Amino acid sequence: MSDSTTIAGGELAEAKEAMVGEHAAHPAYQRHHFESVAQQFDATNFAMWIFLLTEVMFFGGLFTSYLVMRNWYYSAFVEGSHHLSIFWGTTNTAVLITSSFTMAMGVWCAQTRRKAALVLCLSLTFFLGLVFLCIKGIEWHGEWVDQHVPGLRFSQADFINPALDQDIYKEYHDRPLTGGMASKTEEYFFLYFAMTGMHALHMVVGIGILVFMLFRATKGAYTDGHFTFVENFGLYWHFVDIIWIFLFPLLYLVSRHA
Amino acid sequence: MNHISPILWQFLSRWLQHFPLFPPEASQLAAQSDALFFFLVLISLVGLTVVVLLIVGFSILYHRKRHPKAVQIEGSTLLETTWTIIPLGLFLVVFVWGALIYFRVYTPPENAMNIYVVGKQWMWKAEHPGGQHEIDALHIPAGVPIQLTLISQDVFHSFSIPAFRVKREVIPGRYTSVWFQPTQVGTYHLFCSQYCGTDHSQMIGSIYVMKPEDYRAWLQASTSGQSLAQDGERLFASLSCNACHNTRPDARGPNLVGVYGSQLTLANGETVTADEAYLRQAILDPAQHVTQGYAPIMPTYQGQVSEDGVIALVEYIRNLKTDYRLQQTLNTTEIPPQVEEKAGSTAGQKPTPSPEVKP
Amino acid sequence: MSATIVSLPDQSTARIPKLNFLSKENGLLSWLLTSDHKRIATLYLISITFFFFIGGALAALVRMELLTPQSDLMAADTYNKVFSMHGLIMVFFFLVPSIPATLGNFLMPMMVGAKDLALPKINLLSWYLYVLGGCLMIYTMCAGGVDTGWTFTTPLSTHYLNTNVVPAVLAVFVAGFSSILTGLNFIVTIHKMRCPGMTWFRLPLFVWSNYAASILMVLGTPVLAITLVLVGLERVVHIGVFDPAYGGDPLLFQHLFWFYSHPAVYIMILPGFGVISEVISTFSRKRVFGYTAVAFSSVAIAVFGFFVWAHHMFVMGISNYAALVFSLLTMLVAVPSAIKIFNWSFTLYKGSITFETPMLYSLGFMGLFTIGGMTGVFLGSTGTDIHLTETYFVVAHFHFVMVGGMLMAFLSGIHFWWPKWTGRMYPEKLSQFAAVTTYIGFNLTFFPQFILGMLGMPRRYAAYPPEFQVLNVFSTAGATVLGVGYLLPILYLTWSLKYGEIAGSNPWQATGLEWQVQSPPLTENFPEIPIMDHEAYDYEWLERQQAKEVASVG
Amino acid sequence: MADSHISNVHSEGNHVVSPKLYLGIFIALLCLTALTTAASYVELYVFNVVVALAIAVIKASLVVLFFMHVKYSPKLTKLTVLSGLFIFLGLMTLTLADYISRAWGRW
Repeated sequence: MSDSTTIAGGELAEAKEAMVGEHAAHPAYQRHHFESVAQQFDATNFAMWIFLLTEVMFFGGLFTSYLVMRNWYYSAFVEGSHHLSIFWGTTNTAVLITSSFTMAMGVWCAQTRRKAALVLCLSLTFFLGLVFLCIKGIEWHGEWVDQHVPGLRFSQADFINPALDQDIYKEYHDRPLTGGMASKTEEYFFLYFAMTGMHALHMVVGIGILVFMLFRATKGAYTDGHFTFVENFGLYWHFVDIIWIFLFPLLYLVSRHA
Repeated sequence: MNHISPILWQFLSRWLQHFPLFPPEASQLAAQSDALFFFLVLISLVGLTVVVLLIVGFSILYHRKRHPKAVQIEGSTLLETTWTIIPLGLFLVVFVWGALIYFRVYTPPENAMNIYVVGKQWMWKAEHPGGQHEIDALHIPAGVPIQLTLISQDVFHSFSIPAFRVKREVIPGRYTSVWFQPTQVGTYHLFCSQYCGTDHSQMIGSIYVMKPEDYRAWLQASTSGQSLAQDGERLFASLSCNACHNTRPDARGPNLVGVYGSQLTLANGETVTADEAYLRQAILDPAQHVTQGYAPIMPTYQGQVSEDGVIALVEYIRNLKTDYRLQQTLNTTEIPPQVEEKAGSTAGQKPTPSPEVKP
Repeated sequence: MSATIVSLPDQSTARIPKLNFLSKENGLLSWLLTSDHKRIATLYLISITFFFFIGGALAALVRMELLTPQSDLMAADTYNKVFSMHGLIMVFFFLVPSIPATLGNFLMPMMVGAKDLALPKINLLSWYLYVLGGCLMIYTMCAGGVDTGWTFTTPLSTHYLNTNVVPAVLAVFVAGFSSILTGLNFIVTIHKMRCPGMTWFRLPLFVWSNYAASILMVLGTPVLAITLVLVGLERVVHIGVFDPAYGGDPLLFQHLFWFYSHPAVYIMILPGFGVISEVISTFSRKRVFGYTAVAFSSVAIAVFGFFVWAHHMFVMGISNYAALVFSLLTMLVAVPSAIKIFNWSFTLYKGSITFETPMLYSLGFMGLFTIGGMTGVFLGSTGTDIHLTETYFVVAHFHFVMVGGMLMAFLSGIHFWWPKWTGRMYPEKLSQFAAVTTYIGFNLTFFPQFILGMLGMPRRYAAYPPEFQVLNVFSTAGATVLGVGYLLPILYLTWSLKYGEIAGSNPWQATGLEWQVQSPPLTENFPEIPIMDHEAYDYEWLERQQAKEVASVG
Repeated sequence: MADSHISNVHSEGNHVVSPKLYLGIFIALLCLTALTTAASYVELYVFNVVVALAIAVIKASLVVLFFMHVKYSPKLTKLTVLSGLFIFLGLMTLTLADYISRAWGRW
């Protein structure tokens, strides 16, 4: 592979060293029950992947519900989604992709032992994560103002009489929904909030861990050859990105012309 | 001892008097279902016997005292294939046999007599086409195929008649159906078998299978004065459905005469059969069920008509075979002429609450 | 030839090794902060036993209420709470974690030749989550209980009940994560922590079956988690996807719930299969007949097990075509279980069989599981399912599988590895008596329920028509015997902690790696990482090994 | 048999992907985001959904393969990803199969 090099860093060398004999000096970060650093890396990396599998299934339940409900209440889902802002959605997607990129770069910095760059990358990722959440907050606030928060503050007025919201009406010319169907838009917004909320919760957890990592990285952790934690956190962060990559078209885009 | 002895006494006397080991077979399907059941019992017994014989036999033959040194055996592809193929074959037979019965139970014949059942916490309400209502009881004639159209007003219930070997979940928001043909006159248990809250175990009743002539007599004795379809007609008029659904050429709604059972093309291009489930949906959620060529102007009746009311409307539409004006007396098959007369004479009055029939 | 294989060291000179995982550190904190898999397994064993006896007490209440046709011992709503709590506690706090979290935790690293599980801290976290979930469950119970049944059927659970649904849902949610973490840890350990020479086909079958169960835990449980989150949300904000009154579909809940809860029964039973394989092999001194078939049948169950869930919904108004597909797949998943039963039976062939307590439990398991499995086919076949589902036939079926199968296997395993765990033997005669008592009590309790089910008695009934009383009285009488059968082990096992005979490292002369180290083992399991140079269940290797030792000592 | 043990050390999990490639993928992802948003403004009838999901799948694959290093990971990781996908699709298709086939008959 031309675009990637096999590991050059010291990790392998140290791992081999650890293999030499039972009593060879282990690196400080090697946990006692592992035979070698490589085994430790492999095991924790694999564990992270298995954890991501559970996350796939966790969101899988939500996606299945969304699919079933969308088929049942097609027009409610279409007009409900017209009230989301494609501008903010696209911006947020770009923000999250950028944060994924900075995270990937962070892993590279850790692998190649660049402390300052690692701190920069992690800070950028942290910052972009916050930006994502802020934008999400702006959108949620908009929904609160428009009375589109299911269960807490919801009104079907916009769907029974779409002309009420002139901006959206001009763009989509939504037909009024009859009472039965208009009430189902609440179903759409319930799933919207459940899905984006679960996603945001994962972001919040991720940002929390990022703070912890930043704190440790400034003290020189992860750039001593032991980058497993950064690598595994990277997997988590990219996974959260992937969920959004699917949420974005499903919630914002696919209904534009329907 | 005081409180133990009554229990003991109760126990002994019950044992002596009444100790069933097998439920009565009181419907056509029961025998078919039981045939499969006994086939399964048979293969289970054979399987169990084989396993027990192997275990006991080997335990005796190869007990450490008799056989101190084990002989190591890897396995045997032949044997293992045998006990993969044989169970698989048997299970596939069971699958096909079971599927045949399943389809039979849930495919009502065309000529079945339809009775509506509403389940609610914690009672069953049956509505006969002739307008007879009963609570926690169901009177039916023997030898006639009977279809039940079931719906729940609140939570999941399950309509279970062990003697007929049939059971169907009663779901809120959707009609389900099941059918059977009782063969033996008698009284049988009706259970709610899906856990539905506090008084789940009180949601039981009786199925009275009667001779057809007894059934006719019962129908007469317990009539409420109007048939279910007439209830529906009343409701149809009071909700002003006929303002749009009429036979005039400029009617805003489709003509409902003969609509039941026909193929409809909807505004979105779909083709559907207008069965009970469709009619119910079309009343409660008209926006999704607009017939092609009509404007989606019908308001929803969700929350305005009870499930009982919807059933009456559906039954009315089901029986609309001629023009509305001619629909003075309804030709519901099971109502003897004098009942219809009586019903006709009360038409036009406010619907009186129908006396519920308690067995 | 003697009728036992037990070989204990000379009791006058034998001592429990001074240095072992139990004695290494003292004090409560050394237990609460431990990352030793054996100590965590011990913590799990204690907490699971605690919940088993709560669940058991609730079961006793259920049986007592059913002694008479009227609901006279308790009112209907109390009865509903009692059986709901019984189900919730037994399923989520006993059956699911039972074998994996106790025996699995204790044995897995030793069986693959590792010092610990791959993620020891996660393992401890898993126990804390279990305890947290357990506390929530206890809170639910103290706050007045919950009466949804363990299945949380919507819209009943989301709309119509005023009991503590949200705490119960939370408890199961948290316990679910505990189970996910255990499964995750096992998968990683089995893949990445095997000692040199330990190839996949040298693994003990206990490892294989736990591996299969772990896959189910990891992939199934999250779906339950999100489903319960949605149920909780629906209760709180009164809008959601499951209640038809709000526009949802209750069948969607059934789909998502059973997507976990059907594989969950395999999560419960598969580790039991593993125990049976070990025990049958050891007490017939013979390798398991058709090792590969038994190993792969576990994996086959795990894979097919995911795609049969809708057989719980045959009468619920799913499409008839879907019912067909799911019924067919159910028939397929029944086959691997049949393979296992026959392979175990043939393991006895030309063996050299003895009947110590673990073996008695295992043979009991085989008989009961055959009945439990076959009655599963009654329910998997769409035609008979219509009549039998939602009746006591179902109750009897899953108790045959779960109690007759899983619990028998659990007790078998506990007796089998007790000497390894504690270094002391349990009293043999008494425990054989307990095993036989359990067997008799079990059959008396649950066999009449098959007949009750065929007669049509629905499950979850506080009161029932009087003609069912005789069979119910039989069942309750059997439950009393069964109760004795379960109380005995807890008494004599506790007794044996102090007074049991010293077991030595390999009282059964079994071949597993765990038997080649001292009992109780060291914290690090092995003085040095072993090298696996023989197949699993190689009794000839063991004999050579022992001969070598005798020669070197001599 | 020490082979399996040694192979752990030669684990392929530690590939260093060059920043250039990361940058390339990043730009590709941004372009695809722009593309999917643009495509949603064009009337494509049923293909709006198809295009949107296809682009999402491509983006996700890029992230999984490169950002998450699956392209350079051992078979086990690839298998893990695929098995997750398989079970997820199983949940989805079999559930939907029920919903769709309900319309086939009167049940």
